[in-house]
Amino acid sequence: MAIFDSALIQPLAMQVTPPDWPGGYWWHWLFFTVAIIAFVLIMVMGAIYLERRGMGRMQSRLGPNRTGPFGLLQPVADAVKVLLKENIVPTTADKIVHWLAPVVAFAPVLVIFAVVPFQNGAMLADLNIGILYVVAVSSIATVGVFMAGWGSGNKYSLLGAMRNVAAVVSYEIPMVLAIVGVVIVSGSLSMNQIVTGQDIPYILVQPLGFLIFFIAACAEINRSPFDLMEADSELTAGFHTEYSGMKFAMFYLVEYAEAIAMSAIIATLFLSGWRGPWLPPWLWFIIKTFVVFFVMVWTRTTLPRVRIDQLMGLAWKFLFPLALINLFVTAIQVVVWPDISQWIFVIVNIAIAAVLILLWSKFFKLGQGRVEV
Amino acid sequence: MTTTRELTLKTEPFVLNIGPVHPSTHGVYRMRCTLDGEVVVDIEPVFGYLHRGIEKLAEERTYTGFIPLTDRLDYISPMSNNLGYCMAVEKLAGIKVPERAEYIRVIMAELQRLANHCIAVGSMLNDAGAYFTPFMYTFRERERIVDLFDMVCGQRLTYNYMRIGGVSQDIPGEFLPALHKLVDRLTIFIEEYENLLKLNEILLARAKGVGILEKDTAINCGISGPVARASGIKWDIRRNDPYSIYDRFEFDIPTCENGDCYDRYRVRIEEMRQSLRILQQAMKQVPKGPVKADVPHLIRPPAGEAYAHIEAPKGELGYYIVSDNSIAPYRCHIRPTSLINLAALRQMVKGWKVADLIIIFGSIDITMGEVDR
Amino acid sequence: MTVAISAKEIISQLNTKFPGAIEEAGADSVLVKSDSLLAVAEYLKTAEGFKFEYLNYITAVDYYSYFEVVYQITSLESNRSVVLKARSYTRDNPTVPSVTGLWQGADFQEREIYDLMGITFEGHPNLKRIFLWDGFPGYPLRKDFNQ
Amino acid sequence: MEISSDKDYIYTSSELDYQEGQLIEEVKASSRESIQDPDAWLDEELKRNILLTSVDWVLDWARRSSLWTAICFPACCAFEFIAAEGPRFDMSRFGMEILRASPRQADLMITAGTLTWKMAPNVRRIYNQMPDPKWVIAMGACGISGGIFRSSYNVVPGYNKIVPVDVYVPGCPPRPEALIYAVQMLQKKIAKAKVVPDLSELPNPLRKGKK
Repeated sequence: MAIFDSALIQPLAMQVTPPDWPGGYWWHWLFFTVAIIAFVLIMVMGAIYLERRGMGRMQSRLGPNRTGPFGLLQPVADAVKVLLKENIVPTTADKIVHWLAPVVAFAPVLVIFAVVPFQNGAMLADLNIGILYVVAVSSIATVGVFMAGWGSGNKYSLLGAMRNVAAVVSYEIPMVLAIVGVVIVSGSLSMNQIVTGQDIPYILVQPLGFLIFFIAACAEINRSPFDLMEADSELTAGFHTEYSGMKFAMFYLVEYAEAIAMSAIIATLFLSGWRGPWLPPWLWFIIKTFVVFFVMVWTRTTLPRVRIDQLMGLAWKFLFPLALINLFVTAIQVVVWPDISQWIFVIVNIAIAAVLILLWSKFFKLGQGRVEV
Repeated sequence: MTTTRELTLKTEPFVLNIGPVHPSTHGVYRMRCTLDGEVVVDIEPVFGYLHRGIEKLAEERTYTGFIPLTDRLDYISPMSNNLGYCMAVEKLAGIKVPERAEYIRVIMAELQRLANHCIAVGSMLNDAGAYFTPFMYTFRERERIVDLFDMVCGQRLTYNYMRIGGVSQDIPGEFLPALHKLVDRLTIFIEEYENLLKLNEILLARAKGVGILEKDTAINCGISGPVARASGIKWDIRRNDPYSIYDRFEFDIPTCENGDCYDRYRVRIEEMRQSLRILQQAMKQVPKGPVKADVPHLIRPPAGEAYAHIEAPKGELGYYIVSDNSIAPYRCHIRPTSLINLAALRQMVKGWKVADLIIIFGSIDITMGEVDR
Repeated sequence: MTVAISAKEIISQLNTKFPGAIEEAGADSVLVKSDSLLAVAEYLKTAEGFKFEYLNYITAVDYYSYFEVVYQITSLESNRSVVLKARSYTRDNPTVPSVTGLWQGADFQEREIYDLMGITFEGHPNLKRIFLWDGFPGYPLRKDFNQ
Repeated sequence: MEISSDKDYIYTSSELDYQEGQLIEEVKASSRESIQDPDAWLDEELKRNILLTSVDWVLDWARRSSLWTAICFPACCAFEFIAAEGPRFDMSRFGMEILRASPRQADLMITAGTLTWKMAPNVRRIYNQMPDPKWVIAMGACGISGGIFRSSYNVVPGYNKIVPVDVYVPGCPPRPEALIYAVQMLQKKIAKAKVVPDLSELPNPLRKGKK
């Protein structure tokens, strides 16, 4: 088999420039692995704090403020408590699947951060197919969710897991199409190069792509209004109904880590990542990530949940055609006028986005009333 | 020719138990749902998890001593329960209520209607999946109404305010100014609650055309209150069988045509406005005078039977009391609005999805205390 | 104003239509023999001039010597109401015909009466205990119920 | 999909009803005595003034700072509980705004409302489904003794017949302030709990036959 020929693999691997760290890759990997795990855990705590305080404010109450200064230690207390709770495995559960599910769900979320640039070149692996890797890896978490739903032996869990799989399969397509728009404009799949290419944040160059990606990302990671898989008022706790203690903590972590990961990717792809004046790059990156996350919190407190068939309809009838048109328009722009200043495209694309959304919402209604199955 | 129905997979229905402890069953209601995937094939309601035997307890208490128990029937609107019961006993014993007491009663009943509809609207939106936010908003205003009740009787939830032949004590001097302020304030907030749904595409998609209750079915099932009026039945006991002093006030009876969740919501919002109208008229006209007729503590109504019904916030609330000229009712039957309103639930949810089942159930607005008694 | 029809107004019509069905005509209620209750109720529900299509409530009272089941029905068009009553004179297995076929809303209420009062409704599609559980001893709303 | 009405599902409804009835009778027969508070020893421990280790302190702090409530609100008191969660009284300050619909993830059961015998097996089941450590606040007169409905044929005289109760809140229903006070009392109680066992209490493999 030619594909396993080392001569073919070698040049591919060599494209990744070795960091000029003492010891080469090993120190680099070790440092970033530790850094990413710490970063994710701290960011998740920050996200939980932000969500609970922000949500409290939006619901005209205060939110946690008694634990530590300004309630800052609330996520810590939650984490310590949840980790030390009793671990219950239901008798009807498929034990192995039940045990493995949180791990399978948790690992890919951490792995996503391997290609997210915190600073120019500061990432675990500057893959030249970075964004493709993100898309591929982020879907694996769904397997964990489905394992959880199946392995719990609970009907609520199963329903939640089925909903999640359906949502992820549908929303992957508009999401990837939206990414392709960005890739066409930047001319690279590498996350770092996408950032370095963003003299104008791509949210302006690709406004429609941004909206589609944001909606699809919300659906993929089950943020409201697409939080069907753990729909509080319908399925008690959805796929993790039967999970307690540490395993529940992992799912809780996954939920927020996924949100953070998606926020980071949105910040990288559309908000020019770590670039920004005055402040150090990594701080810019974190600020942008939290801004995106805050929008997710905002939608969660504001919008009610859609129904499963409306969720599907939105993906296939609204987002998918728009994503295709967006891709088409972007491709034409890049191919026909490669040398024109991007600021012209900014205006044109925003106009196109506004027209398309208005036009499409005339054709498309969220399916009021009964949808025949 | 093969239809799509024949081509689809043969699936087995499964039974999902919703309740008795479930976030959106409004207490301890339980449904044994037969589901085909996400679609509800059939439901079998199971009651009785809050059956406290209030009708039996009535037979071992004095007429006055039963009033506290009526508070705990429909615990969202205890004032209305008080009113209905006192009216039944007054009808049985032929007691004339003083003018001032009638006005106070009407004010309390209408405030209670506002408080109840606040919760009904909020919890329906909560069932739709808006993570607690609308509920918190409506609760904020309910607190202000509860403050007024607190002012007149010193209780926040179970008021026990009305007495046979009047009310337990006169309203304090600062009540009417406070009421005036509240009415002004609520006018603004009712607008806000309406806009919560009116301008939200997702909620429209979830509520419009969902859970349609036909007019004929509604009449046949004995549905009353806002649910019936949303189906186009122009039937309001305040107008069709005026009790107390409701014939002196000007108000409209809002009705809708479609009988879906959205209409039930709209009728409730409109009823809140009409309640404010009644309050505005009533608080200007409150006369001076006694607030309680001269009734002995242990009344012995003449042997006989009486049925008095009022338009409680949830519908027709009636008390059928049989007296044998002793100090305790011989039999006291409560017409349970919530239980009878549930009679049509099975028809309303058949063929809808689980998510719709929850919102349809929420839109009927029941209290388990009244269903089970 | 909902006018309670005095029994005299309809008693003559009912007597000609269903001879012998009326046991007693009270001041504001009509006491119907339980075996002809269904026919009378159906007539009152559908006949022109009556159209009592709305069932307000069903309840039952234990008078020791007999059980009385009370139906109040209302005509939404003409805004009138009438109270029908039916009695069952046995204590062991009192039986009254079910009106669920006429008014669907009677379903839960009849089950409730069966549960708490122990009156069997013949023809009810799903007559089983509603509030209490299978195997609860006795019927609590009966006057001779002892805890 | 067509489903014939006479199709038997996993159980027919009547079978389910019968089983439920059996279960209720069983629970009713087995809960004549009230269950003692399992943590009654806490007060005695305090009198002896045992120094808490720092691990204990951290764990107790975490546990008392994030009490997640299981949803078990049968009746009236639920609305005072929601009022306590709501904007004015705002229990979210204590980190208690998370209501876990699944008892597997909850720490605290606030039993808001009258408990009937039909509901009793479900409440016990919810309690059993909650992972340790777990606490129960009996809210309202009905939760303490059956309250105004005590003489009824279907009311359990107090939650402590079914589950061990840590804190009782009187009132019918208790005002939200009272509930918040109860939560604070529970937090004080948790603060006293000893999580790490003393070495002498651990089973020693060398000294056989003795604990």
